[in-house]
Amino acid sequence: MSPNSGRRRFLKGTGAVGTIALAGCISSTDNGGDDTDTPTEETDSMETESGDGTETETDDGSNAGADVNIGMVYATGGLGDKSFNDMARQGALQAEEELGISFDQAQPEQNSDFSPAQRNFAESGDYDLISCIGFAQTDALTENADRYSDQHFQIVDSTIDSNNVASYVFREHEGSFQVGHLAGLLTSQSFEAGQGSTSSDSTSVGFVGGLDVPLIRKFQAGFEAGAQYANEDIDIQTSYVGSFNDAATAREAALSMYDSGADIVYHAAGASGLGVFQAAQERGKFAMGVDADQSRSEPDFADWILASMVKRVDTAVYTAIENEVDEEFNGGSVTTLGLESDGVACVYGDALGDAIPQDVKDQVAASRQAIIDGEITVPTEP
Amino acid sequence: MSNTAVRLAGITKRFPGVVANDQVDLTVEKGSVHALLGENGAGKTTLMNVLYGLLQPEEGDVYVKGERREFQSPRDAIDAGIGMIHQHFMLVDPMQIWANIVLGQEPRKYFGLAVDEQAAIQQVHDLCERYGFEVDPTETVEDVSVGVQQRVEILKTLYRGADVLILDEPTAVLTPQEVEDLYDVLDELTAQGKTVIFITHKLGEAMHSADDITVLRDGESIATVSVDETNQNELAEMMVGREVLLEVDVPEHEPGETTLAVDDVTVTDGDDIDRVKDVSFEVRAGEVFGIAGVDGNGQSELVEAITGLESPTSGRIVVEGDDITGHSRRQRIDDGMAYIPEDRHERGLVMDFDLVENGLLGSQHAEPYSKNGRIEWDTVRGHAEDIIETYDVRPPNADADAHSLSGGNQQKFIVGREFERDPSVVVATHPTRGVDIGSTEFIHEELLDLRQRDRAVLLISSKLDEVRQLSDRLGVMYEGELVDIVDPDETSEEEIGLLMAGERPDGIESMRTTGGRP
Amino acid sequence: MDRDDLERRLRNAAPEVLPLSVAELRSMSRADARRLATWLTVGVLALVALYGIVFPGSTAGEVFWTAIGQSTIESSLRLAVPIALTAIGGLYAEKSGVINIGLEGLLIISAFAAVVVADVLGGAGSTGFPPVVSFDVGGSTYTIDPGVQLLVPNVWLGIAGGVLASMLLAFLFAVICIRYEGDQIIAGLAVWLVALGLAPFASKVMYGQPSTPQVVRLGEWTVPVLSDIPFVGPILFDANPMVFIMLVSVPVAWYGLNRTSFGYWVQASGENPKALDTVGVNVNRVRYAAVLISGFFAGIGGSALSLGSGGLFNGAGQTMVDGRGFIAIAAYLFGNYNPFGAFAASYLFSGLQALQIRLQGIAPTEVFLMLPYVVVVIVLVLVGRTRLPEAAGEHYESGED
Amino acid sequence: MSRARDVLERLVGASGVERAVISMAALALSIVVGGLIVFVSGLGAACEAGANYHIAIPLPGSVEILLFDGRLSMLGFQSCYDPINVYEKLFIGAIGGLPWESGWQPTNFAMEVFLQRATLLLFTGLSVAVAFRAGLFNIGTQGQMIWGALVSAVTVLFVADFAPAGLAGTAILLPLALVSGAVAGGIWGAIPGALKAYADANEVITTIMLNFVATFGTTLLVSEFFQDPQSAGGTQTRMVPGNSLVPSIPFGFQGTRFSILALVLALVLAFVVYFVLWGTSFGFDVRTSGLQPEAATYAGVNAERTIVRSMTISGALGGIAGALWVLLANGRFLTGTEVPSLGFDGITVSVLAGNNPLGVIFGSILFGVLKSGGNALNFQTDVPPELVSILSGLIILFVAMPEFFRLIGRSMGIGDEQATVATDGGEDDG
Repeated sequence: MSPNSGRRRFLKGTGAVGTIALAGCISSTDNGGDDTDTPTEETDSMETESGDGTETETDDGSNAGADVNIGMVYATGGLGDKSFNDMARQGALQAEEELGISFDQAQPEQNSDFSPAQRNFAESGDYDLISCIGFAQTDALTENADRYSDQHFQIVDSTIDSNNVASYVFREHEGSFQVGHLAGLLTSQSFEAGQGSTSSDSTSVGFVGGLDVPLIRKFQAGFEAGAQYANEDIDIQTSYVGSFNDAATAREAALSMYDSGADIVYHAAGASGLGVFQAAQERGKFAMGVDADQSRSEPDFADWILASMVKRVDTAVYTAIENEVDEEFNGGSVTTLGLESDGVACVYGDALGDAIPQDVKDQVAASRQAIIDGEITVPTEP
Repeated sequence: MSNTAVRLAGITKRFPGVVANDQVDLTVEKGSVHALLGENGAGKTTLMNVLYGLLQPEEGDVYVKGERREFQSPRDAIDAGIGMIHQHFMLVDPMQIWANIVLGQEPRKYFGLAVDEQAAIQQVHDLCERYGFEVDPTETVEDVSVGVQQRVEILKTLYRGADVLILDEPTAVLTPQEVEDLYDVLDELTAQGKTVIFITHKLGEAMHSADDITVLRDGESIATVSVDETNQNELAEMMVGREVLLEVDVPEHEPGETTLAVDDVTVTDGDDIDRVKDVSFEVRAGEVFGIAGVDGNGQSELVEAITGLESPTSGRIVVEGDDITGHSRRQRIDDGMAYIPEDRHERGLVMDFDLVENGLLGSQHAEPYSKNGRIEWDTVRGHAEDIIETYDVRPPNADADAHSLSGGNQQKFIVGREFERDPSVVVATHPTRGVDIGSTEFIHEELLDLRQRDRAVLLISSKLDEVRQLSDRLGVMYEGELVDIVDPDETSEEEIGLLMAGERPDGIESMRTTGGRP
Repeated sequence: MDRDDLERRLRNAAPEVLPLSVAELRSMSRADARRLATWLTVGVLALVALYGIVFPGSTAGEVFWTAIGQSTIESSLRLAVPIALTAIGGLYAEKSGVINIGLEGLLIISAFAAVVVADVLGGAGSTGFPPVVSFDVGGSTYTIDPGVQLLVPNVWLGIAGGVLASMLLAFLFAVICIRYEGDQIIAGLAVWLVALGLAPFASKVMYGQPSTPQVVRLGEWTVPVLSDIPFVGPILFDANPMVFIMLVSVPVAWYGLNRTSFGYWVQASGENPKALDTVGVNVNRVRYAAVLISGFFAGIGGSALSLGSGGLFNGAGQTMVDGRGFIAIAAYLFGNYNPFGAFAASYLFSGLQALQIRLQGIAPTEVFLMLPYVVVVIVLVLVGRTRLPEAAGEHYESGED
Repeated sequence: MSRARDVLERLVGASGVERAVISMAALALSIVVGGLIVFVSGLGAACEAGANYHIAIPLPGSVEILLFDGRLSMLGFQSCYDPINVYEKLFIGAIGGLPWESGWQPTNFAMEVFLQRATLLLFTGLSVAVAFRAGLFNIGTQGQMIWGALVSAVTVLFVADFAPAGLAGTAILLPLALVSGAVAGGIWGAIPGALKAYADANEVITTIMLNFVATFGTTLLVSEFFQDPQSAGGTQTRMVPGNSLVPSIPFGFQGTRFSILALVLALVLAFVVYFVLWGTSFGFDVRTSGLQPEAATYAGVNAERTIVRSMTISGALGGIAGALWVLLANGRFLTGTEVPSLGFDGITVSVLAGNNPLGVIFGSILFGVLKSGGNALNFQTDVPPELVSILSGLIILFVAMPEFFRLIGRSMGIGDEQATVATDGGEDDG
């Protein structure tokens, strides 16, 4: 048997890999179901134009990328995190559907597996673009980009100064500011929706991070700034789980926050975030998701997820693939995705969005504009 | 026949390479104390393990109260009313005495779910009352003396309704007072109709405690005699199979200067008990100094203090005028001290090493076997081959692993290795234990040869005839003290026996050269 | 060769080479040392508490008041479940003379199996017992409907599945150690490694990813009336059922070990197997049972970790078990093989974690994470070999002398 | 001369042969059981059609001897996975294809992964083997490696500012890094050694606990003191300078991920360890202590010192593995959790090798193959690469039960020499 004949097929339909969907004004990128066709209700504060071309390409672009083959190298923790990695895969799936590309994927278990994963793709020479998800791949890719100077790479969440790497970073602090603002406004009033409620006598919110590292502290900084922007006296509790894979600890952290008065807890903890939702469910309080619209990727908890700080990793992946298909690979460039380009956004919960008072939505929309206009500067360190 | 408690007929038990029991017959009368007498390795314990169901014989039958029985496990033997008290106690140290006694047959309550502790304690208490044992059932086994532990073992068998009690070398670990107590216990047991089988290799004990004696030798039963109809010499002859004493030709030799001096040595163990108390003696060049005593009276600890395995709490060890008390074991080897340890399987040899490596044991840092930390394997191999040849170790194969050799050959190899060092002091503990007659004679000759060559030999043995014959002077240890030093030629076996029991008969001439401490 | 002999010899030889203070420590009996260790721990805790009461505003005060908060106690109990249950199981095995270092593997396998069984049966649904059975015989269908069915929630069947998987693996371990006289430490490591590979492997085969999706999780049990008692009520009577199970298991395990025949046999089998053999109890059978018990408790612990908490199995990295099996070993050593002690140690460790979550500002996370392990090393140093059962680690063959 | 003879004798000595036979049997059995697991899990996996089983012996060129071609089914289910194909991918993929295939280069990427892993495992395997020989079960190689990695990275970063550039810098930095790694690992190994020798603390438990302490402790140190200020995301030290990495001499693999130099160093060390154990007085002390501590004391061996020294050496070997992980594989220290579990794999390697330093060479090659083959599995088949972890678990599981193979052997009427792998000394040919 030749080594290539058994190229890894993706196991379709073998399990409950969650579908990632977006709500709000941004057109849904969910290819898994009816969401694509169902325009979700637009909320004025979040209203912007839809991402360039995602819809126009939907129908007929299928053949343009027929020869294009993508290698996806996910962050550790693998698929099924309902946020970061699943979002990245969502982008690839979207490109598969809309551009007709094909892709293979690797789920490294450890940082030391990144380099072999990247190189396996690069060595084979079968891949037009290798998409590396997550800052932890920086070292490995820096070296491999050098070694395979003809290979196109993409890195998400980090910048690599190499003319065969297209870097994509996000202004997570800006999006976090938005959800922080929302949380700050809601905790300051009596609010009830779905199966959760805020108590009017406490003005407290919480943040649960995955690893205590600079990237995640950006989320924390933005969230804190946003909450304080809404209410200067607000009490903000923070806790780091120590892992992106430990839902049990995240649950305990969130429970402790709810028990000491927090109404809303925002997480930037990857797969650990599930624990935050469970805690919200147990305590009848609210949670906020990250990366994907988690009221849809975790529909069991839609009644408690107020909003999500969507980080369009899928857009980053899709865009890079699209560029590759169009032979417009922008190696050496750094694409920064912020509020303005909807690279990050506050997306209201699927079930709860309607219940949020309009004046709150208006204020969040206003602060968004203020950030875009540079009137508000969001810190990146708490 | 109705009065027979146990009868073994034609028991044969083989182990790989050995016939441990060869057509052994044994008949034990009910209500008697029956001693099973023989040297180590004569097959006494094997025979009793057969009776207790721990071993299954290849041939022969077991009859209990006239009925033929087949024991697949101790359980069967227990059910038949047989109990065994092993040499090493089968007790669970951290558990309380009552729990040990009822283990496996606990009285239950709550539909069998729980052990009925109160009932168990009461039953044990009743047993103690009945047999006059002074035992507190709620004490923890590890906190009580060996004598009490032995009584716990006996209680264990009684609790299980044993009519026949087998005691394997019960006095080896006891103090003389405890031995006396044990005899009382045995009397009480037989008075109440129990039968006791008593395994021993000590003539005196057998004579003292038993009604009948069966002598085993080399796996065969030699004879069964009534105590009233025999004497020690006859028994000894039956045990050894020839004239009582091995004739050792001890040539005249005038000892020289003091080579090894042990000065006021005390050794304290981890439980703060003095195992050796203020022991002083000297061994001169060209002298064999023997130490006799019942096992466990501090000989091992004394030897460990001398050879550097244990440090004395106080006192000094002097070799050729140098104080070596602070010297490590390795330094003492370099100081010229050879040591035949009592347990060759644990210490004397590394069983998984071949003889080449075993020959290096203790010399691994010494020239010419090691140069600059590097082992000269050719030299080492030559050395091992020399030992094998000179000391007639069989099979003569340096590549054989130690565990493949017989006990006698293992011991000859150790003797050879230690003597080839050309030591100034030799400490030999039980050098002929578990060794065949031929090797024993050989080792004796080698010891005497060292004496002729003006080396100092310290000989510790539980074989009284051995130390008496070989020693120029003989010290006797009892409860950690050196009771006296006597001239073995001038002192009778009985007198030495009394010394070993801690008594000081009149008219013994002491040969102490120092102090004169009583 | 005998490891104990080496240790005994070392103990005897130690004073000669050691500085006085350590020599004094060494001369203490084990019981004294253990008492010292226990009182040291209690003393430190008491000091912190006292200081905290006197100075509520201080760091110690913050720690103290947080530690006795209802939320922290609830949290500590929940986090203690897998550790304490596994520790209880492990101490049974070790008491019987089989050191089960594969507890981590048992946790992994049970956590995974529980989720899979629950998922296959259908998440939040229930399965009826006895089941309705249908036969096709020559074109006509016969159905045996028991009429009355006992509906068992699938989440509990999942837990049963997890326990079963853990016991199967424990049985395999026991066979290797007892039947084939394998080295317990190596076999235990093997059990861990196999489970560490097998669970994510199977997850990838079944779900395409190392972690399973969320299937179903245990709700909380609320005992009417009792749960209304202030403070104690919500902690004990409005909690995860696994917390109940743990709180019940501790005294039951203690009773089993110290008040039943089987418990005596387990202890004897670990201390002096020959003593047990010679009174006619099959040592190896006792050991099989004890290892299976360790599998049973680790199985509940593992299921509690997955179905009892997040409702999924996470197989990334060291899996969601992440060293809890090893902490459990630490817990029963620290707890001196006493189920209550093991529970107290587990609670101490999980309490540290609960505090850590709440008081991250006080010290870096890693300090809290390290503490249990450092504590165990210190305890081992103080208590020597913490009175490992005499025969632990050795296989036993009846009839050998 | 005599030593060569000695080596030969040991390698062919009766119990040595049994040891090797058991290891081979364990390996074979693991492969069979692993294959079964693959087949059975293939029944549960979803695929369009069952895997086509193609069993053939490949020959140079595109010729092959066909043995079987078709589908297999069990109880009406077809398996999506073909164990034979999986093993083919695993073992051939590990070296990047068949050497006679066109385009195959000895310096290909798979070879690089394989040799790098084998090199690192050689160190950790030796680390475990040395302790084993002294009767100590060092489960702490992982922790010793983690400390070695951190300390060597930090030392290099600190000294690099003062070191000359280029190869001259390498000559200073590289040995320094290795030595500092060895020292750090040695100290971390000496701790449980000392606790064992002087305080009776069971080394199995203390080393496991100290692994966790090392993992969290190093992470703490990095985040508190050595954090890379440039790092966008994670906790990590700065990158060590390029000239401190192991240079690709005498000839290069494509990058810095593997160097023949490191492999040669590892092989030399294996022979050195072998020589120390069997050719020196110290080694004799160690082996005697490991087999029969009573006899060692009798022979004048200072038990405490030997324990501490053996654990120090064991730790130092683990520390070098850590240093090389930084200098060869990673370029910097991240966190304790990011150091791959080479220390645990070292146990497997050593156990499989009967704790013989020369056997460790073969063990580490096997596990290097498994690691690299795992990558190939990941990319060329649907079978999850975790299969490799299962296999190594199974190997150690079977090696742990020599009695099983002995029973089989006896039933087939071959040898019944005693040989056990145990945590109390590690026997075999001693």
